[in-house]
Amino acid sequence: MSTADRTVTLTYRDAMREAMSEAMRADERVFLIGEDVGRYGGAFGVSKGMLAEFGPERIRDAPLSESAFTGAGIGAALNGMRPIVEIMTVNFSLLALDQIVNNAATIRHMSGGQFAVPLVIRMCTGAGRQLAAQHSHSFEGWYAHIPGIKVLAPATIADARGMLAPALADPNPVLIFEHGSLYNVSGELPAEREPVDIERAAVMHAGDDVTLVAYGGLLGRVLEAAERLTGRGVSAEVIDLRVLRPLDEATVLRSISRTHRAVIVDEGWRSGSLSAELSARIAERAFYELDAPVERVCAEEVPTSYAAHLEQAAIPQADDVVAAALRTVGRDG
Amino acid sequence: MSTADRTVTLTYRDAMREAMSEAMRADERVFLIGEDVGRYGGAFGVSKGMLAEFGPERIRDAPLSESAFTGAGIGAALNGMRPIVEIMTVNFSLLALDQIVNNAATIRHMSGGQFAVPLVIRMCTGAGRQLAAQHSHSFEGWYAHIPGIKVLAPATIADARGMLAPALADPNPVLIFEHGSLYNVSGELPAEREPVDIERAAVMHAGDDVTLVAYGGLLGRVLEAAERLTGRGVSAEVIDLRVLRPLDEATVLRSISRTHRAVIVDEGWRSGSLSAELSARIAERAFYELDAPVERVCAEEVPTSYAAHLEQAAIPQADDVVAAALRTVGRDG
Amino acid sequence: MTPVHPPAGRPDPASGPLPPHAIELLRGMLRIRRFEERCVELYSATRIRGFLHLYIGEEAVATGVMRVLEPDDAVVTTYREHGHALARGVAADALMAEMLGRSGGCCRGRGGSMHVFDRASRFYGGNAIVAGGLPIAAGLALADLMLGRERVTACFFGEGAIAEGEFHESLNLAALWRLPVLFVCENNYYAMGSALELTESQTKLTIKAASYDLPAWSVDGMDVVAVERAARRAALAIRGGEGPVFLECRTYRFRAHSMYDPDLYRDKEEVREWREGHDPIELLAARLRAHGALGQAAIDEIEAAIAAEIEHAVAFAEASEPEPVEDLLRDVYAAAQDRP
Amino acid sequence: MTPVHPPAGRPDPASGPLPPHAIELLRGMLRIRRFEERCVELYSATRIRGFLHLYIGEEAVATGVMRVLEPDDAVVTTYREHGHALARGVAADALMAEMLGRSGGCCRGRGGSMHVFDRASRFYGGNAIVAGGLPIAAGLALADLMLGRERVTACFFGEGAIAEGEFHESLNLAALWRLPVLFVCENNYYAMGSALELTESQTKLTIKAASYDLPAWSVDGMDVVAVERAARRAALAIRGGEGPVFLECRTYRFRAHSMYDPDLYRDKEEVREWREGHDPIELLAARLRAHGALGQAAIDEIEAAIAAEIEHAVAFAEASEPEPVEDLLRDVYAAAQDRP
Ligand SMILES: Cc1ncc(C[n+]2csc(CCOP(=O)(O)OP(=O)(O)O)c2C)c(N)n1
Ligand SMILES: Cc1ncc(C[n+]2csc(CCOP(=O)(O)OP(=O)(O)O)c2C)c(N)n1
Ligand SMILES: [Mg+2]
Ligand SMILES: [Mg+2]
Repeated sequence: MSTADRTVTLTYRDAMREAMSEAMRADERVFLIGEDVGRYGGAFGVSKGMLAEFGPERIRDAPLSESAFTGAGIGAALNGMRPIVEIMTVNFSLLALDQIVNNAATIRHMSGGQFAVPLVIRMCTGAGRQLAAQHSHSFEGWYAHIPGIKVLAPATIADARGMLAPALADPNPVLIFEHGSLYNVSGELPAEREPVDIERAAVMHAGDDVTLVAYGGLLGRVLEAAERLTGRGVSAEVIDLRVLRPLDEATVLRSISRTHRAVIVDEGWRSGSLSAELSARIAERAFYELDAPVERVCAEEVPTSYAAHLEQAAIPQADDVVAAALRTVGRDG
Repeated sequence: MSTADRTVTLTYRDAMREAMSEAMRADERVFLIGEDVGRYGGAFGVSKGMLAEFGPERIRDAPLSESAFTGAGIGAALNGMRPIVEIMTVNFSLLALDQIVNNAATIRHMSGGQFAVPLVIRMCTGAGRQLAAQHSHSFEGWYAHIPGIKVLAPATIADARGMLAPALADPNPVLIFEHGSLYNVSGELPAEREPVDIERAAVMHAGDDVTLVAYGGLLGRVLEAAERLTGRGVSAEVIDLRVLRPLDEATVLRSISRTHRAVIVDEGWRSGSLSAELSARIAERAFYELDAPVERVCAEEVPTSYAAHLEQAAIPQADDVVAAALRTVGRDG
Repeated sequence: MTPVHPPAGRPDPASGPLPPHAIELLRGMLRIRRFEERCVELYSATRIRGFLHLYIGEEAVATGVMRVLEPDDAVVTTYREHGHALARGVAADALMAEMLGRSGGCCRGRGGSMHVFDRASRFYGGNAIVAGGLPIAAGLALADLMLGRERVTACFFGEGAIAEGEFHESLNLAALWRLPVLFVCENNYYAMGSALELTESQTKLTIKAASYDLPAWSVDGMDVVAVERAARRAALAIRGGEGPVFLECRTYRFRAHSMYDPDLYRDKEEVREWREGHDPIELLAARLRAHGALGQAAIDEIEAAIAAEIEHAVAFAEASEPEPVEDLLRDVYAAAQDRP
Repeated sequence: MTPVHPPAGRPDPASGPLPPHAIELLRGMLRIRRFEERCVELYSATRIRGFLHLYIGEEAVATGVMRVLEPDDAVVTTYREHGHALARGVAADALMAEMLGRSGGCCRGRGGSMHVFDRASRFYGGNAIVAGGLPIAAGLALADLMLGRERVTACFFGEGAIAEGEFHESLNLAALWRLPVLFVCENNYYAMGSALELTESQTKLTIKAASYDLPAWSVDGMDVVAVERAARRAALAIRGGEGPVFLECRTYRFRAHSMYDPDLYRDKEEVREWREGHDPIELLAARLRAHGALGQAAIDEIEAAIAAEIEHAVAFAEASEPEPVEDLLRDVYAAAQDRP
């Protein structure tokens, strides 16, 4: 068996860790900074063991100062380093938002192109683990609104392993959103690392009747919905957006030009979530292609409850996706 | 002439000040807190003279600590007061976002309905005055994404005068966005104060061929566009959204059910702006009513330049609205 | 490598006088300890989920401070707040039902372990954003000041919060406007896995706090009597219009940060030393015994009463219905008639 | 009502020795003054728009500090940065063209008065969010530290920034990691209309700064020689690996906060006293004269050279084309080949 055929089994968490370690081995300028990335090993264990290999200078535990250490990442990026900033979760990133929006995203432009900010910011996002209102946000759609930054949402182990390298190679600030429900997911990958792009959405399941669009933590549920739809005679195409900014609308539109129907699935609160932008773009670019209104399956507009049944009732389920898809093809659940 | 017929001429700035002063006279619990609201008279002169009438306890100059004084407003609201927090501009509100999103918006729900946060937060928003990238944001669409808060955008002098009282009477956190270009606009109002609602959008100009939707700082340009469209034989209906959360989609849909065409105008960057949500809703609720794709006229996706010609090229102009409306009726500019 | 944190103070069982209510302090601390030990069981049994942060080891702080508060005073705290809630008077039943996410919970299951609110005891959360409660506390106190009420707002937070900008902004605001806030810093030397020395350039917290020109004291947070004494002095000053006081309570958490934490960043010896030599409950019990004020019968009675209360709470919680899913969207907005 | 701020120090024309380059310091300050006076005219003529924040009165700070920086050092500053830019070596032509929003501007007209950047002189803005530059400065210095370079990052900000959380977080980070940052606080006693006493509970800024366990010094910011001396000492310590230094420069802005500001919150007498008795340019000129080192001819020569440079800058700016509108979207993202 050649190397190219060998596979490894690893978790999303491991994949991310491998990607970081690899990057740090390959480039002295790369370092990781964030709360508890070192001695603790990362709030979600992503950087476990990296302190031992790379030392406290490059696996840099930061105080509880989201704004300062994110800004420090921007400054270090301006000055020759390739920082990976880990903000423990998107919830705390609000405290660093000014640095991201007003500095990371603008310095290139404000300086008339003199400076670049080659920075990666990773954060955990999403609900589903009974962490209640302040710890369950999905604000990646907000970030996708900001010119000057790029936004990635690895939904697969392959992307967890593969997206970091191109993100670090990009001369712009790139945000990577890791859904908290994915870290323990494991799967097989080629042992040989394959390059992935950070430009295009991916068709994860081919189909003809309806296009289901998802990203990040909900991709799994949507693939499950597609299977169930197959059982009901509906052939669903599933697209993993992968890149939330700039959006790869071409891939989505290409699919819809065949299926003529679309369901967009988003864990953000419905009003003003990324699903709205996608829906609007579809309406603008594929209006005459559509045979049914675009459906959106999003979170209910309520702060996330601790109680499991309320939390699950608030976020999209495979059932909801199936029902929406059936509506687009003119059938009731 | 009866009182009811008398009118007064005043600026948007004066109208806002009158509303605040009136509220403070009527209710001891109301106070204003923010940077430079007192001795300076407000960065945009809105509270000029109020310190003399109400004293430094109630016109409370705060240090440059957006997070703390916004949070203090939340705490004071929880404890019997009716604070008006002035965040100088939406740009600086990013520093207070955690307090708004994770406390003001959630405490009602997280506490199982035990507490309420009767708070008003006012801020200046928008571009157009050559203030460059960090001082020209339009993030009201972001705020409109958050369950638990209400979001208002007074575009007229009547609303500048009338919206504050119902906002203060509301037991929820209400955000009021004042577009910086409006403060100097003046107009005539009945001397007798009339109550305004904070629930509904308003039809500002009747028409049959296309519905133009706008809010805040761009309403004027859109009304101008409607006039010009009239000149070109297109009858445009103009809707002032007024309330950005919860959205009054009924008023918009009612209009579209007659016009069958819509143009949404938004000063936010196109991707992920409020215009996307409106477009998505129209597609969902009025899909079979539409005779043309919904058009969006938004800001270009670029940090705002200082140079006037670049800034104006980036934000929606009456010309752009006219062109979009003509496209919806199948005519070229 | 790992920094080692000396235990607070040097306990001496025979030292100093004990207040007449010392046994109540013991009862209060034990009640928190046993409640949380039960929570651990319920977590292992997957009855409680999400994040669970235990206060075990730190009971003296909440117990000592709450003792000096009046019913009208307010409390703001963090995600590690079961101890504060119990000490403040939130019913064990309602608290346990909240931990289980039931309709009988003090927040109807919306908040869970990290977001305990209770109107009756003026308990304003349960804030899970580090330092997020401090501005709220300043605001509660500002309202009291403006309304001429002689109330105190007690605001609890960990030493980790000191690195956040909100700490800084809030202390300045409180000191500048002489707001009646008692800032209680529970210095347990770690913020998750981050030792104080590795996150603060100045580890003497009273020096940092005093730079805002307010009284800043440090107390052995394992000595409930000392905590109560310091808190009483602080509350007195605050009620007298002196403005805010910062009180550092040096303490230690005996358990991991949360149930997810493998606790690999602390020296085992350090943990052992604190647990064995500085348990606030053991320390007080020993002093009571040394004063001849505590026998086995008394201990047994206390333990039995607590056990009964906790079992009642668990039974109450288990029997409580989940909230109906149809009510998912309630309490997002207050209705006009709910106007407070 | 209005607090009155005593001028910094007690100027004595004959006092202390003057460095041999004192005349260069004078020239540097005058150049800033004249440049900005011209900006005021251009603003009145509506050639410059947006916010314009003048440094007039504070010239000694930038002039003194920049003098001690090496070409490899970095500068981070605020929206009130024309003085810093000129003193650091940003060309007057490019700066003036930026003020007019032209393609010949150092930022091609994208930044304007508040966002001056210049790669050649490692000038990293021009940040218009109060305290927003401090974390960036910490990061620039962190990179230097990690890359083993002996560089200093000078970070300028007003005393108003001290109330922001980012000040606190950044000072802690810098002190904790011994980052080579020179924090220069330009204390002009007002943040827009807010006097220092009304916004800080502790108005002795060195006490606040020292609480992060770093050296914190205060200097008369109207005495350019003193500023330079203090900055040199600080830079030396920083290059030696001592970590950050905080330098308060007590100064005053002679003009309103911005062109929009009617300046009604300051005592007229206070303003007059500072302007007439403590103008950094007048003070240095007087000392030079007292030392017999400055005659009218020298002054005339300096003024003429400056006037010529500024008129050249204005002509350059006016002749510079606006950026083509087709280029509106350039430089939102760097392209792969721009990778720094
Ligand atoms: C703003 C923010 N950043 C990070 C976290 C994640 N987090 C939760 S608790 C904690 C440690 C806090 O330590 P400390 O303040 O000392 O309190 P302790 O847990 O020791 O009681 C961290 C980092 C958070 N909740 N909020
Ligand atoms: C975060 C933030 N809040 C408010 C403002 C508006 N603002 C601009 S300058 C200024 C005063 C700053 O004062 P100081 O830091 O003392 O600097 P100075 O202007 O006196 O040089 C304010 C409030 C801002 N730009 N950023
Ligand atoms: Mg701690
Ligand atoms: Mg100042």
